[in-house]
Amino acid sequence: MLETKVNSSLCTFIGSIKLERPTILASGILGISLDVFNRIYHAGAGAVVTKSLSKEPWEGYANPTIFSVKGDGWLNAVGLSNPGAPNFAKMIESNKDVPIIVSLVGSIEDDFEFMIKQFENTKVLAYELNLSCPHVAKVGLEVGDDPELVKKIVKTVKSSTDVPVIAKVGLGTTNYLDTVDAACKAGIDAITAINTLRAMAIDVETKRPILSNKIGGLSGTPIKPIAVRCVYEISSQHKIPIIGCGGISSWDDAIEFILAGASAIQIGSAVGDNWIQVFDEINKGILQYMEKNGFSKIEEMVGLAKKF
Amino acid sequence: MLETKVNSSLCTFIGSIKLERPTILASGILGISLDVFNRIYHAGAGAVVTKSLSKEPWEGYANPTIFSVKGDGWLNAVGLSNPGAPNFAKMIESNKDVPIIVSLVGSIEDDFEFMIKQFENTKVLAYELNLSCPHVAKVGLEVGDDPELVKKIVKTVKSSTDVPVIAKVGLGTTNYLDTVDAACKAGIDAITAINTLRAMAIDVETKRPILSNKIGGLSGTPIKPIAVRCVYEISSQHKIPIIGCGGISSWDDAIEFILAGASAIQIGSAVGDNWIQVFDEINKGILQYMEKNGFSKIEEMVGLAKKF
Amino acid sequence: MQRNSNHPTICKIEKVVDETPTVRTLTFSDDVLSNVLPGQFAMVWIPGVNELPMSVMVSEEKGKAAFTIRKYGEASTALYNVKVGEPIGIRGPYGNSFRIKEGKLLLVGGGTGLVPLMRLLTGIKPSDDVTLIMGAKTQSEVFFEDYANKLLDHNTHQVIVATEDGSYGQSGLVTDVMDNLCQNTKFDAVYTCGPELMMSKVVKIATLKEMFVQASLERMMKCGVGICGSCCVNDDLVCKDGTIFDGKHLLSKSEFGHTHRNKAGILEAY
Amino acid sequence: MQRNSNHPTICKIEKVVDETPTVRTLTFSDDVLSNVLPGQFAMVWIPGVNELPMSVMVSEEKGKAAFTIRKYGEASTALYNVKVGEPIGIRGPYGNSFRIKEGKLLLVGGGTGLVPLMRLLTGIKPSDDVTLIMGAKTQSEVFFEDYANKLLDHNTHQVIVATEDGSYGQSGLVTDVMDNLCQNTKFDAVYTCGPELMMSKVVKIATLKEMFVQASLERMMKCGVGICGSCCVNDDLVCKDGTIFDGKHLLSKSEFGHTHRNKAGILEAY
Ligand SMILES: Cc1cc2nc3c(=O)[nH]c(=O)nc-3n(C[C@H](O)[C@H](O)[C@H](O)COP(=O)(O)OP(=O)(O)OC[C@H]3O[C@@H](n4cnc5c(N)ncnc54)[C@H](O)[C@@H]3O)c2cc1C
Ligand SMILES: Cc1cc2nc3c(=O)[nH]c(=O)nc-3n(C[C@H](O)[C@H](O)[C@H](O)COP(=O)(O)OP(=O)(O)OC[C@H]3O[C@@H](n4cnc5c(N)ncnc54)[C@H](O)[C@@H]3O)c2cc1C
Ligand SMILES: Cc1cc2nc3c(=O)[nH]c(=O)nc-3n(C[C@H](O)[C@H](O)[C@H](O)COP(=O)(O)O)c2cc1C
Ligand SMILES: Cc1cc2nc3c(=O)[nH]c(=O)nc-3n(C[C@H](O)[C@H](O)[C@H](O)COP(=O)(O)O)c2cc1C
Ligand code: FES
Ligand code: FES
Repeated sequence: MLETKVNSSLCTFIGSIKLERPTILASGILGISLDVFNRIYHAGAGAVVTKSLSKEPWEGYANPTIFSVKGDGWLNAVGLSNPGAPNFAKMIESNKDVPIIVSLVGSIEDDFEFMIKQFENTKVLAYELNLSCPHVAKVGLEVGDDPELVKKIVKTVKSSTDVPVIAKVGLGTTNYLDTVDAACKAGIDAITAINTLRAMAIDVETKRPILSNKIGGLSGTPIKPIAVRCVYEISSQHKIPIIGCGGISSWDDAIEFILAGASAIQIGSAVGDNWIQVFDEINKGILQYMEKNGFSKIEEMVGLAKKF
Repeated sequence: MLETKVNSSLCTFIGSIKLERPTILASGILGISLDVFNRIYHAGAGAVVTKSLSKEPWEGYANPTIFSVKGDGWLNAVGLSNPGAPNFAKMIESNKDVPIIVSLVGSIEDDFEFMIKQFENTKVLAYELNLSCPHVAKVGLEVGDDPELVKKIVKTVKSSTDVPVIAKVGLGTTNYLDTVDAACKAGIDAITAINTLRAMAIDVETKRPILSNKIGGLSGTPIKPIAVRCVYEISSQHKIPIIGCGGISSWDDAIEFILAGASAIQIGSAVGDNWIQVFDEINKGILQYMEKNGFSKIEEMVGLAKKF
Repeated sequence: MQRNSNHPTICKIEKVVDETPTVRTLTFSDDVLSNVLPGQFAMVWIPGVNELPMSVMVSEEKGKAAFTIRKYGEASTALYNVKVGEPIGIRGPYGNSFRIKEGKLLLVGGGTGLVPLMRLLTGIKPSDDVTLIMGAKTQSEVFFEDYANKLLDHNTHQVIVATEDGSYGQSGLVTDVMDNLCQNTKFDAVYTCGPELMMSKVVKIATLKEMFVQASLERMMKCGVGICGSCCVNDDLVCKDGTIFDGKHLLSKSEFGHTHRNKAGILEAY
Repeated sequence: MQRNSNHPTICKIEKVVDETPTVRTLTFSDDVLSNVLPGQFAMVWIPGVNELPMSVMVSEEKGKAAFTIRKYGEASTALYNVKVGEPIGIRGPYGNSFRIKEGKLLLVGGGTGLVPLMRLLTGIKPSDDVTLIMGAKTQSEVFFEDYANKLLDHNTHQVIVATEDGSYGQSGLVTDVMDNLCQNTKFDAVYTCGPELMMSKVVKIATLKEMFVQASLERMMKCGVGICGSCCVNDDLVCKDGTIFDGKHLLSKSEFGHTHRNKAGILEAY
């Protein structure tokens, strides 16, 4: 067993959600199979987030759906392909060990209510509402950009389940802080920030947009400074627990988010660059940093940069 | 003389503004001295944009104001330090050769009107209204985020001068396309997209935000796919000429923006990485690409990616 | 333009060769892909259509590589139809490669599954004794027979063709041929690529006879780099952990030879 | 954490030495800065206060470097007051370096302008005949005299101190001393760093006598890498084209010795 897996210093709380380790697999990354979740959990992740699930199965967009861009970034428009919440719930029914956060995507309250029902008999650590996917019509960011709708959805979801509910926000065409505010007022338990940023790449030889959907989401190293800013802004304005996400690929990236105000962090694109040992590497780096700097708990570091 | 300086294939039009070459020095980069403008023009830039000027001189923020981040990005919060429009106008009075675009920053119509008066006797190619600096209160993005105010400012400016006026937009807390729309309706001549993106970096050893202003703007390679997307979106919705800006460091980056819909491009951070020969290198690369692909004019390439 | 192995690089098709009425080989110049390890694949972008995983085929010319495509659905048919001078985008190479053993080697391939086996043949020792069993539905769909014989010119070797309808070579499935062969012969290593049900059988036969065996798997792929998860077989990601797996490992996976995932990620039976 | 030369790297101060009542040397471990070229500088972050350009001072210990700071305004005073064990951030090194000639060398420095000259002394040949003129307001502000003599131990050399109030060494300005010296002696090269009016005079004297001369300029700096423009002298960017320039070049610049820019970028007379 990895040394970091049994080290209680790495334990963290996202509100009432307790994690053994602060590193979480982000939604959409390797997130469609229970066997893979098990593997990633045993590789060091404190929890895994599923691919965002919809009511019905979705095929997603044609390829190319993912490729990398200059500056260690990734561009994707997978189109939220997923087996649908009912199929998925069945698949993870047998889960015993893995702390699974179920990501959900929908257009109206009822969608979310329906999906949560599917998981009634399943061990779910938390739900994450995807209010931020930037490249699929009528869901994700188009919902997140409407704080009133967000309020309705969060209220409905909160009254449908006792499991903690996280809202995942991103940067859209309104002020994302209004979305955070709406979610908080409606009783959300935590915020994940941020999702990918709307972006595009054109191939100069063929003169075409490369993604089949033309526009997609930018992730990885390029978005880190923007994500850190968002975590800092949210934590400066709200008392809500935050999960930081965006461009984290090494322990110091993770610490940067924690100092900005995150209680845990999610790792996405870095899995494509560094493979799944990235969880253990980051956990080890965080531990070493804590020892060197005299911290015994993650929460002692959360938001320290706000002092200045 | 550089071969690219006399090649008419590189000539481009931003509406009525004619440039010998499509590569422009972005605002805030080396932009405070006429002698430097001369040097950059002779190094290959088709035009130079001045540092954004305010009514009064501004000292800007304390250092650190600029440094680089992972993924070939730069973070800055210079705080719009500038000598003020009156001083600056005097300094460039003697300009004969250099196509200078004067960047202006202010809070209300009157600010802009006042500043434009200062340049009445100066050779100015165009004005660029900075509606997008993301880290100074009451100007820049805080103006750009208010489409009604933008409309007023553009109307006033357009009635104060016959020189073409460009609006520089960025991503803020409202839909930047509304800002573009407002500017277009008020008679703007062209749009520059985009400015830096609000971002932050925290030093994990000292646990502090590094920029003295804490929050600054991200530029360079990381923001390119986002900037390309904006140019593509604007050119898909408006007939307005566009200047692309954001993360351009090589000829293929420049072509990507042109295919997305830009008639010219601005180069900022790449000057810090590749120094001022970057203009000539990009011009040469564009020329070679045009020859290889059978284009004889820049305008033949503008927006070609929209076909697909 | 600096090459980024995870971003499409444009190549122009330089030669098109019809192997059978449904299979074509497209050749292009690319230093990186000309040097891949046997078994590696690329993600191939057909601009405006789709992007597909394709095993990298050997080209006899230096600095060149190829793809051998069976026209099937929309995407593969579009790739099949790319003309000389037209562009495709490639990224990669991705995946691991065959562990090449020495001695008596058995290769069992079906259809375009022969592609990685051809490159494997370029990596063996002259002292190896090689048997290649290649399968096709019918005579007109047999390809690479001459090419395999040519690659094996300096080896003790036999190339056995099996057609399902018996119109050429031996009649029946490659696995029948293999079963027979293995009654008397113990191979030092078995390599297989082709339809998963075929590979599953090859792996079982070889394992029963205690022979080292490796199979190259195909799954729905989007990223090719271990991000999207679409290619998983139980807890393995075919693009990253494979595409080549040891037989023993595969037999421990409940999904191998039984199910694969569709575009929505739903498990479907073979 | 991978080092990025344009991003602050944190170092802890390991030693503080008072050179004069207003000048201190802070030593720290850093492999990169310990190996800079003579004349190069770093941007030094005093967390919570400011970031300043500082010439990199020699340290006698391997793997170490130093800054020698005169306390002046808020930022330099804060740096001056950094204690042992406290962190500073450094990025760089930036700037070009002195073109080191051979033969009879003259170095003329004032105040902290001596810093790059000290590193220059570590790069000369034992056969060089070196004269160093160092200036200070008064006796108590003289520093690096012993250190310079030590560095020049194996050379034919003289270290001449000039104090403005005549309290130590020769009385007057370094430029007076230089003027006298140059009546009889032709140097193969002259190097100068210090207040710009002093350097302007040194450059003029040397040029008049047709001696090769280089000066290291100081300007308001923000980026250090040729982005912000704040350090310009006519069309030169001191951080990128300099800080070291040939005398001839400098004499062609109307701003050298006359004006510099303030924080708003407005030209001010010296
Ligand atoms: C590692 C690898 C190497 C391959 N090498 C070759 C080769 O050398 N020559 C060759 O002809 N084919 C090869 N294939 C198969 C090829 O990628 C396509 O699956 C096949 O051509 C059919 O695609 P289609 O889109 O035309 O058919 P469709 O009608 O769209 O799909 C038919 C079936 O093909 C599969 N498929 C479709 N898209 C993909 C995808 N993106 N990734 C994986 N499977 C998909 C699915 O099972 C689907 O149900 C390889 C596949 C993999 C995974
Ligand atoms: C390449 C270079 C090397 C230097 N090396 C040394 C050294 O080794 N030791 C040393 O003591 N000083 C050195 N300096 C000077 C130092 O950077 C400061 O300018 C000086 O310490 C005064 O700073 P202050 O902020 O305390 O004073 P302030 O009161 O803030 O400013 C006083 C004056 O200092 C100058 N100044 C302030 N900030 C900056 C800045 N960011 N960049 C440049 N000039 C500035 C301005 O002319 C200003 O008017 C160097 C400067 C440069 C450009
Ligand atoms: C291929 C891919 C698929 C993604 N799918 C989803 C998704 O289904 N739901 C979601 O909330 N976020 C999704 N994301 C966003 C990530 O969860 C994460 O927020 C983003 O990639 C930023 O983190 P990173 O920089 O570590 O990758 C996806 C990202 C990628 C790269
Ligand atoms: C140090 C620095 C200062 C800048 N100052 C200004 C400014 O005064 N006005 C403005 O409109 N944009 C300013 N910008 C933004 C640039 O003009 C440009 O829009 C941005 O950097 C993106 O382009 P790039 O990626 O090529 O740098 C500044 C950027 C940097 C890095
Ligand atoms: S194809 Fe995406 S993980 Fe394998
Ligand atoms: S300090 Fe910024 S250009 Fe020189």
